[in-house]
Amino acid sequence: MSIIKVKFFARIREEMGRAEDQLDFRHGLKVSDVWNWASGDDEIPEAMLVAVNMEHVKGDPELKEGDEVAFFPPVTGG
Amino acid sequence: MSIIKVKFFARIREEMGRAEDQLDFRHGLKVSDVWNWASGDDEIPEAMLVAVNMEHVKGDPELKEGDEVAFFPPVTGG
Amino acid sequence: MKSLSSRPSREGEPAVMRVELRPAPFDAVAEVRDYRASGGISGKSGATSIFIGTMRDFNEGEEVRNMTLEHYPGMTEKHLEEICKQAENRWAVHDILVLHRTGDIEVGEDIVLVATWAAHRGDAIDATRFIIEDLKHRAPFWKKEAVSEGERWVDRNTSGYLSAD
Amino acid sequence: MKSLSSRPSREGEPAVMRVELRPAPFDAVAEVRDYRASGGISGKSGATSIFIGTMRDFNEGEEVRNMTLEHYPGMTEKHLEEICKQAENRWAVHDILVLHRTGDIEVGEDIVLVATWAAHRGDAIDATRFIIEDLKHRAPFWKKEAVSEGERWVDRNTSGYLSAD
Repeated sequence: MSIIKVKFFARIREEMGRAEDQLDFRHGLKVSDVWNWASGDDEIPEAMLVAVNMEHVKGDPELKEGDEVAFFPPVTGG
Repeated sequence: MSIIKVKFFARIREEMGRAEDQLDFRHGLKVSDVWNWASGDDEIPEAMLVAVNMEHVKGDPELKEGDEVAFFPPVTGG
Repeated sequence: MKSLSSRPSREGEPAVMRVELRPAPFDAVAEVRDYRASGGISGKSGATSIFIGTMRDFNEGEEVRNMTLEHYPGMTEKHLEEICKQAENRWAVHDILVLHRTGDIEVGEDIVLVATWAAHRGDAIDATRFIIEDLKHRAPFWKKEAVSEGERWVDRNTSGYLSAD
Repeated sequence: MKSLSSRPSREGEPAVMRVELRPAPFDAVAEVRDYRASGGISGKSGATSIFIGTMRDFNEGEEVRNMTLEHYPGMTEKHLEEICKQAENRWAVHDILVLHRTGDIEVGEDIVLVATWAAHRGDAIDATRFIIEDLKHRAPFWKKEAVSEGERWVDRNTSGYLSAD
């Protein structure tokens, strides 16, 4: 798979106007590049939570082919 | 009522061979006097719990007519 | 054996408290279910915290067949109600239910139920923990266990908080 | 949506863990009752600690009519199972049951159930508290409430431990 699958949840999903999307993978692609592609913003907002392949990530890791990246606000379960 | 009602529970009840008893009230009667009357011992064993009128007491308080005194071992409920 | 009382809780609304001694077996979970169904619990209680103590088949390394739980009629109920009042004064709980078994108890039977309801989980969880700890260490109950070589009085409760106990 | 697994607990005996997301209403107390009745709980579990979160009719000073709970299918289950494994590694629990509602929820409906079984009360109480705290702060769920002027996302969970929250 030469794509990256992107998911949005809750308030972010509404702001993005879609629950999921995908973009072509390229070598060196980082989480912040995906966010920029989705939102037009250079920086990921501080409160945003990011998961790669359903694991929380910190910072701005590089992605690999087939990764699933999710952006969502602070959680409020339970 | 010119008596003191005395109760024993659990191991103490078994050692005393009775669940309750009573003795005549006299002015100045203390918890330790009741224990001495019941057991023949001068001192109340350290681990013993004592209640007067269903309230835990510490030390060796004086009693008044009609009081109910209970002697029992450390509690093990729940 | 039953006590129902209403008084202002820390939130200024009436709180309900039920304390019962039970000489016969009871299913603690079914009791909570019935209590909820009886309508006492309103939409303001977002948090329920429950502790259930059940008779184990082992204690202090030995197989236990059954046991007898002795209590001090009058003082035991009074003491349990006092514990609940203290909890109600310290935490904003709406409702407290405490049931405690007495008499002959078989392995697997429930011994004690403590359930509290509150708006916030911290109040419910802390109140339940406070009640069960006080009950274990101060309420007048005495356990006598039947083990292979006969009967024995349980001398002290485990702290419940050491992995070794 | 269901996960059943066995692994050695700190006591060296197999522990059971069940985690489920529920798109439809459930009665948390009835679920615990059914779980106990299904025979999973043995004579070695002297302590049961349960927390139930129920939908309140008020949040942050406003009346709430109903709400929708969004989750991240796949990651949410994974996260809940991970919490339970951590609890099992830290405390000597025999059994863990976690149910969490998803979708549209009405006032009075149960949102979350955490139940743990252990030999000693400290392990059960601490494990249940750990799981509900982690679940509240880290599990991927998002609440949207319907209030009088429309809908609003809940931005953060209360700490649950301040009387003011």
